[in-house]
Amino acid sequence: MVENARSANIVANLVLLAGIAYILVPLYLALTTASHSYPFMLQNGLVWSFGDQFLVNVTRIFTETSIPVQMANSLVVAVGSAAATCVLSFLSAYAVVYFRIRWAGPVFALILATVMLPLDVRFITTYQVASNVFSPLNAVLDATGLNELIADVFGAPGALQWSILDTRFGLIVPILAHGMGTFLFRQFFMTLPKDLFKAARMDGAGPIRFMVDILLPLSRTTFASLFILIFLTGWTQYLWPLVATSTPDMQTAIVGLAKLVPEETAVPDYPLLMAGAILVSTVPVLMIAFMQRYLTRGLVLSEK
Amino acid sequence: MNAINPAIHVAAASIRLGGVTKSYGRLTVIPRLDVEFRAGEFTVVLGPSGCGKSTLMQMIAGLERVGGGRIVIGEREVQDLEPKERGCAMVFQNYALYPHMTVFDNIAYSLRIAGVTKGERRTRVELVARMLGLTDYLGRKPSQLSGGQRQRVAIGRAIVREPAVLLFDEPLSNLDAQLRHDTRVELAELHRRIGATTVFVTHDQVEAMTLADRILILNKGEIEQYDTPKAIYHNPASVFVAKFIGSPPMNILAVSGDGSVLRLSDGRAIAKCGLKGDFQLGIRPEDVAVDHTGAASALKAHVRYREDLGSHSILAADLAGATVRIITPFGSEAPERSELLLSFPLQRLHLFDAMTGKAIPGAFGAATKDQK
Amino acid sequence: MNAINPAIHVAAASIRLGGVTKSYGRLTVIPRLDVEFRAGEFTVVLGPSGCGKSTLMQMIAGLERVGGGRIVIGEREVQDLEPKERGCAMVFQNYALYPHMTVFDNIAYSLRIAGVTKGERRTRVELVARMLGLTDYLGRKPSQLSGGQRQRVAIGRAIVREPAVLLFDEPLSNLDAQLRHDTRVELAELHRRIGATTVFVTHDQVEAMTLADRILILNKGEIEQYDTPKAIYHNPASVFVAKFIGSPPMNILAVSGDGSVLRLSDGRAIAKCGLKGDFQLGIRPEDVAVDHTGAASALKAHVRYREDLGSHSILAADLAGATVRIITPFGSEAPERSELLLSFPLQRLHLFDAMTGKAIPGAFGAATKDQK
Amino acid sequence: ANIDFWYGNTGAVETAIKAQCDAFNAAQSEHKITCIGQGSYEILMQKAIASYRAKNAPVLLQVLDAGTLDMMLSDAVVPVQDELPDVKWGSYIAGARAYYETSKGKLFAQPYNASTLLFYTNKTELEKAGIAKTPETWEDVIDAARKLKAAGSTCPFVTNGEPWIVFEQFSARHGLPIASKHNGYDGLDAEYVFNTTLAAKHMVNLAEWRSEGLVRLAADTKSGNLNTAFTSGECAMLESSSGSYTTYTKAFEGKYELSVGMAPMYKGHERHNTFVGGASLYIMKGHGKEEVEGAKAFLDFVRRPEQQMSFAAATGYVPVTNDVLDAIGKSGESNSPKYATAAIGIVSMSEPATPDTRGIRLGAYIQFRQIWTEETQKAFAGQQTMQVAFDNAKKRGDELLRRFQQTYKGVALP
Amino acid sequence: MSSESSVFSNRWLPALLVAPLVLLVMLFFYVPIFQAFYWSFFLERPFGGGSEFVGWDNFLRVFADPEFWKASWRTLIFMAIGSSLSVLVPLILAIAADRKIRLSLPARNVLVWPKGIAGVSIGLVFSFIFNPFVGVLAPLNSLVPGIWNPNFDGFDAWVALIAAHVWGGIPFNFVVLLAGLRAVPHTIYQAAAMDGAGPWRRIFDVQLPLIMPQLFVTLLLEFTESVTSAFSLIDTITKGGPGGATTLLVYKIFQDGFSSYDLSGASTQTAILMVFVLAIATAQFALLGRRISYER
Ligand SMILES: Nc1ncnc2c1ncn2[C@@H]1O[C@H](COP(=O)(O)OP(=O)(O)OP(=O)(O)O)[C@@H](O)[C@H]1O
Ligand SMILES: Nc1ncnc2c1ncn2[C@@H]1O[C@H](COP(=O)(O)OP(=O)(O)OP(=O)(O)O)[C@@H](O)[C@H]1O
Ligand SMILES: O=P(O)(O)OC[C@H](O)CO
Ligand SMILES: [Mg+2]
Ligand SMILES: [Mg+2]
Repeated sequence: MVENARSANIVANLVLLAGIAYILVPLYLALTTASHSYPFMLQNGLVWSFGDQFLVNVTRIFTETSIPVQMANSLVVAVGSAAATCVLSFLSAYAVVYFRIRWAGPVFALILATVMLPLDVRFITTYQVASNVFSPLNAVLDATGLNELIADVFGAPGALQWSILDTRFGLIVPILAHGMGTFLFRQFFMTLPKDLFKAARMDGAGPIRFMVDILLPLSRTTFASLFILIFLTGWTQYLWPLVATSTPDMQTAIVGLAKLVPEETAVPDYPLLMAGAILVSTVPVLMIAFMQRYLTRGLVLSEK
Repeated sequence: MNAINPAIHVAAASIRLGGVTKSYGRLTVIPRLDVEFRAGEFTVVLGPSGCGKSTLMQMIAGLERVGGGRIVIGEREVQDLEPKERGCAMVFQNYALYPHMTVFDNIAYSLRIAGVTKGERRTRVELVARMLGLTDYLGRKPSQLSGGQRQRVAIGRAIVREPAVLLFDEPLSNLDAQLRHDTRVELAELHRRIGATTVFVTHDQVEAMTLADRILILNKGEIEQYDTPKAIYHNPASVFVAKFIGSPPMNILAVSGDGSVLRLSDGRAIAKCGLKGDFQLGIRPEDVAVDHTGAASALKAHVRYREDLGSHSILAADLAGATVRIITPFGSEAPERSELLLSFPLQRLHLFDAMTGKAIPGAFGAATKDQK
Repeated sequence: MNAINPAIHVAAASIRLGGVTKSYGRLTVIPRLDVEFRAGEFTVVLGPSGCGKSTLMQMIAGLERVGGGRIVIGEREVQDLEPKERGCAMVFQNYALYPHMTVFDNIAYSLRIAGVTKGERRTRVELVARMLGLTDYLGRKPSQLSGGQRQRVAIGRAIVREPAVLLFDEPLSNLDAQLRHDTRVELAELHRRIGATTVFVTHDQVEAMTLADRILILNKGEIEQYDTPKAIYHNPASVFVAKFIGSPPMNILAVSGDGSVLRLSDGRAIAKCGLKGDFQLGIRPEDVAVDHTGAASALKAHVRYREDLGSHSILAADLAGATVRIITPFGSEAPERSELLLSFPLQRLHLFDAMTGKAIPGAFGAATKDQK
Repeated sequence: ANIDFWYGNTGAVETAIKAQCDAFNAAQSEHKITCIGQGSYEILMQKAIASYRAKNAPVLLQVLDAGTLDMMLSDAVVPVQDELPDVKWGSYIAGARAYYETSKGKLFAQPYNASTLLFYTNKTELEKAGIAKTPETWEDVIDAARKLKAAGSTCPFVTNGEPWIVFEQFSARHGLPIASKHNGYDGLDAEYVFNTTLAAKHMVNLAEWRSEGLVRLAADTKSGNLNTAFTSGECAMLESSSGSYTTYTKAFEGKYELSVGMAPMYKGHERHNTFVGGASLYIMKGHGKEEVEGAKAFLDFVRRPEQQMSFAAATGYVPVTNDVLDAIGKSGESNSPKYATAAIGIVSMSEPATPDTRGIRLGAYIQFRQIWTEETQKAFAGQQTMQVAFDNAKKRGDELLRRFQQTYKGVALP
Repeated sequence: MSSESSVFSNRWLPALLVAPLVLLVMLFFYVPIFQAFYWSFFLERPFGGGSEFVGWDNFLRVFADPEFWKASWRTLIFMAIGSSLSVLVPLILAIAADRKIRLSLPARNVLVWPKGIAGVSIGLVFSFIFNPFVGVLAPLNSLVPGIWNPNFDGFDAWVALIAAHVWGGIPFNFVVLLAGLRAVPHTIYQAAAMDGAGPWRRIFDVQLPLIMPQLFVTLLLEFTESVTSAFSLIDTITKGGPGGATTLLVYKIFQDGFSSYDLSGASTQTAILMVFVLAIATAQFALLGRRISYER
């Protein structure tokens, strides 16, 4: 950094080496394990050398488990939630930043508060909502006595029913109820020169044109980093898809992977599990390795 | 750089502000402004930071609502119109180009919004580009342009709509000295050719002096002086203006008049004058003469330091407790920390009221001291 | 602002660089530099952006390792020492104050590291603070200070250790014009009192001219000229230096000599000279004389435009296809777009080699044209 | 009609269930069943709750044994015996019925995948250590363990310490009450009593034997896993589900000889029946007649002897109607290893019953199992004595029961 | 951005633009939270059909339950140890990676990978690695039998859990902290070097004070997140065991709600957890937030 303090550089190198090892050793062991057969693993345990069963294990993942289908689900969920988050966040941040509205502050606070309580804390009651999206409406109808009225008029009380459990849609929407993206876009918009806005107004652009012609193209990198962030969240989440889906064909790969661990009857087939874990992690890890720039930008921006 | 061709010439319109006021919350930025920018003139607005220059521009442009009063452009009252309906164009300090659009698209954007056909758009953008020497850069993004080129794109974007009024908010402050100089010359040329009524905000005196038909000097939202550069330089209406223009600024000395002469605080007589009372006496550094003849009227001063700038030197001398700066022409030199005899030519003196700082015209005889 | 008291005076040390080189990867920033900054002198390093000024400073300070060669400060060879062992102090462009420490702590930090006792620390910081007029601000954080105050804290931090060498890397470039002027004067004063060998990097000519005992002009890591300000202004060693110093810069015209006169590209004779071949002829804008007498040697030129700066005007005239800028003294005026007769006083002319750009001394008789 | 059936099993059992569903759909065209695995009994139950509240529950639901009371009180299911009054429910062996019927003898759910606890030994290893006869009592087991240890075995007997193995089935076959009111059959105001019975003593013994090196917890073994510890030959004896039988025979093939018997008793105690384990099927309310018909048809289908036989053969679960046993007898394969546990399992479940060995009808029982496991694990780890663990478990369990009672205030036990 | 000149003044358009997100946030964030609080005052039967208002009963019961306190205590300990380690480890790595050394670039890439690896996968890998019989520490057991057994020894289970937690938490905190370090102007380091501060001293005198904002943010998020993010790790590595040693509050809520159908109890604990998380966040803001914002 400043002067070439050898000792400091050596220590720094050692620290990084240890850090890289800390990250890589588990991954490496997962790889070696995945390359052995189950009986071999039972006899030898964890080994540092590679075997020749990797393809076999991967093939087993494809033939014996639902993970391939589930990876498709994960992809749908990850892409879906990332895309939807991008759109919703962009729109709401735009509204909050570029309009003179008195409620902008409160609404933004309302949205941002979602960062504080992750889905994992509220999953039980979220599950109830997901099992009937209209339940709050029904409750309101009941509470206000409107339902009696409806019952009088239509002969039956209004009890709308729409469950999104065990659907990909149901896996996506609760993730969307999150303020991170709005925050990211808002931060980004605030860094844009105000003169850009003024120039566009001078050029005659109204709110929609400004949004589409100027803001949207300029937000590309923010879109990219938010997309990656939410994609990773969507891909790696566990608790919600665990409870919100029932059929293996609806579950995400992460849930499918966890399900490969037998309840209690045998030593888990670690080679198979590791092959699965590797397979399931390839998509996001490749994404990170190639788009790390955007991810870091996303992670950083989100904090400032 | 000299790529300007006569091509666009607009029908300039005057801008009249009548009783315009503006406050932000409790902060009054513009108490009340009445001013007319004449059609086709180049007006430079000058004033310290925060005095309301940008606010003024934005009210004219329609980016900021007026607190009260009327703005008339040409014959139309515009204060309630949208920016795009006012026939103004604006060039921003950092250009505010659309970074994701090519030069062509940047210039064409307002036409696109206005629904101008593609072919027509192309024609007009190309015309402007030729005029500004941007033809070769139409396909580039702003990030691939130099500061000066960006500047010209910003101007192109403004003039492509053939606005009756061109507004510039410190458009040169981001350029380096050389480029600034060149662009300044270009702007003057451009204005001559297009003829749009131009209002130009700057901090830079050289720009103000060289570009303006008239200079409007603002101080806390109020007009200090509105006149030609020459008049502003040579007949400042107030101490504020006198000290604001000129580098180094005008020397101001506290004097008192006894009805026949003005005296410095140490009692020495500095100039003949029939007025009585306390005044501020101003003289520009280049007007103070170093007396080599030893005339009786010359005043002795102690040289504090000297800065040699090659082309000329600046002497700082103590005179009755105040520092007087003197520009000595190239070649003449006074050793540092020496004594000097200074003379103050009567026709170069300015007298200001000690309290209000307002100029007292004709204090030394002639009503104006305009040089030729 | 004039809060400087004589209090600290250090034993200045000379800095000698012998064959110093520096590359970043494949980019050679300093090919080979031999220079001596004399003890107690104030040297300004001037040069275009990227020429290696900061690199030079950092090598002296020990923040950057030399690629090769030796650096001797006083009697010690320091190129392999840690920064703190070199006895240098540095003031950075953005001051680089510790934002989380108070002014006191900022100044005291180096003493704390050096293990100076608390009481001693307090004494010395207070001394420095008094010297720089910072006594009232010792408890503040840098963010609560104005630009000029921060500047002084940075200086205070540098001098509290009583360094034999003071290094400044563009310390004034963040200040506004007024403050810059004041700080410049203060710095000159400060140097006079402390006496540390000072190396000062700047882009600003006025600073260079007014502050320096000597100016070192760097171009691509090599010395273009190293001399007093006066010599640099009046005897530039090359076209590079000539065009680098002066505002507007020296006019440079392509001429060819036939053994008796130098001729412009259009064949007109401009000066007598016994040299043959192609040259570049230089003359400063203030040295071009507007001839009103109609002397035969005068050359006719077409005025392109004129900029009136109040104190003086700059005329730009076409002469044999080149633009010649002329500073006309206050009062004289030529109408724009008119013809002018220009005369080029022989003793004010500079001749440079057409290829190398190096000055050809004595081309017009006298070896130097130093003015008095 | 199109009907849904939710189940919780995974692995081989899931495969067998799916096969049954396919067979059902293939066998008739009137109904179409969709069988949906929920991954585990617990999650299945939670989802059933939510979906029932949201009024889109499946018509057929598999619920584990320990969830029986919750279902009975839920008011969300129709007793199978009410829906299918004509079925000869009496042909279900008593041990399998008792768990799922009301105190008045009405069957609420149709037993489906039934298991019970059995005792397995590695006969080869035992003989090597000079033990000729398969132990039948705990005293025998410990004697054998001592001999095995002397012969160099590091793990004579292994257990995973799960409550249904070492505690519930132990209490049942020794005729010990787990809670008052006949394990809750007679009222929601039952209290746990197991901490005062032989069950507590048994756990103390296990802990002691463990420190003596005669008993190992699965977590102490090389694989850390109950079945592998046995199949690898590391451990010589264990109590385990009848459903594990096929796993063992396959693993032992050619290496060791397996013996299977009823779980050991303490000397001097009369043997009673073991509980039925596994899960049973419920018909949920809120469905149209058509769908209920479909559900009934599926229940009829899986009750058929040949279906039960193939399911038992594929999974090791025990067939639980007498006619199936007859059918196995007639099939000529009654000695086939795939039915080995069927016979012995049914014998075990058919030992004389008492009011305390019908089953467990206690609220929040799954949570109680967790508490029980937690407390005893602490005891095994030496953080407290086993008796304290039991007392704690009782105390915490009683709190659960009271809470449960409060939740169902005013609801009568069917 | 409140200035008139840089905003539009339409009224309905912005409402229309935020509506979709606000609706989702209401439905899937505020309604569930409201529901949790609502249920915590009722005694709910799992299958519905009976719901009795019990006032503060549920809270009293939860507060009287020693298991709740143990789980809360474990949560606190996990927060303290897990969070500080998952900030400290990335901090050390970031300080190292901030130096211009060869490993810095690869490290910056590799250290972000875990972000893409799900808690479940991490849990599986670590449960295998920490398996006492076949894992990396198995040799320890052959030296001193039984010394390492996370299936049995609560302490070992914690070690495994925290190692996995820190592993998964590295990317985010590393990136944020590194960004903070890189934002410190180079000249400040140079100034410190001129003042005589060596690399070690600079860490404490300059770097750490200057990345306080980032440290604060990472700690804040770690604290709030460690409450929940451990779920998938616990579920795959320890299942809350051994002997409940790793049953943190979230896991207990999951168990109570999902295996005991105790909706009221689980909701009550959820409500308490929410208040707790918010309290922690607020306290952090109050204690740390104000002190760390200085402009550069
Ligand atoms: N949106 C706003 N809200 C509140 N105060 C404002 C706003 N815009 C400007 N001001 C204040 O109004 C005054 C005038 O601002 P304005 O931008 O017009 O100054 P200026 O003359 O352009 O200054 P500068 O030379 O620094 O650009 C300043 O005191 C400024 O702080
Ligand atoms: N750490 C570095 N790595 C690579 N190249 C560098 C580094 N530091 C400086 N350079 C290059 O070395 C050259 C000289 O840089 P230096 O900072 O000394 O210029 P300078 O004269 O101070 O310029 P300026 O006036 O813009 O500050 C430049 O081309 C610069 O890009
Ligand atoms: O593993 P199973 O299906 O035999 O069931 C065993 C216990 O009864 C589960 O509660
Ligand atoms: Mg402004
Ligand atoms: Mg530099």
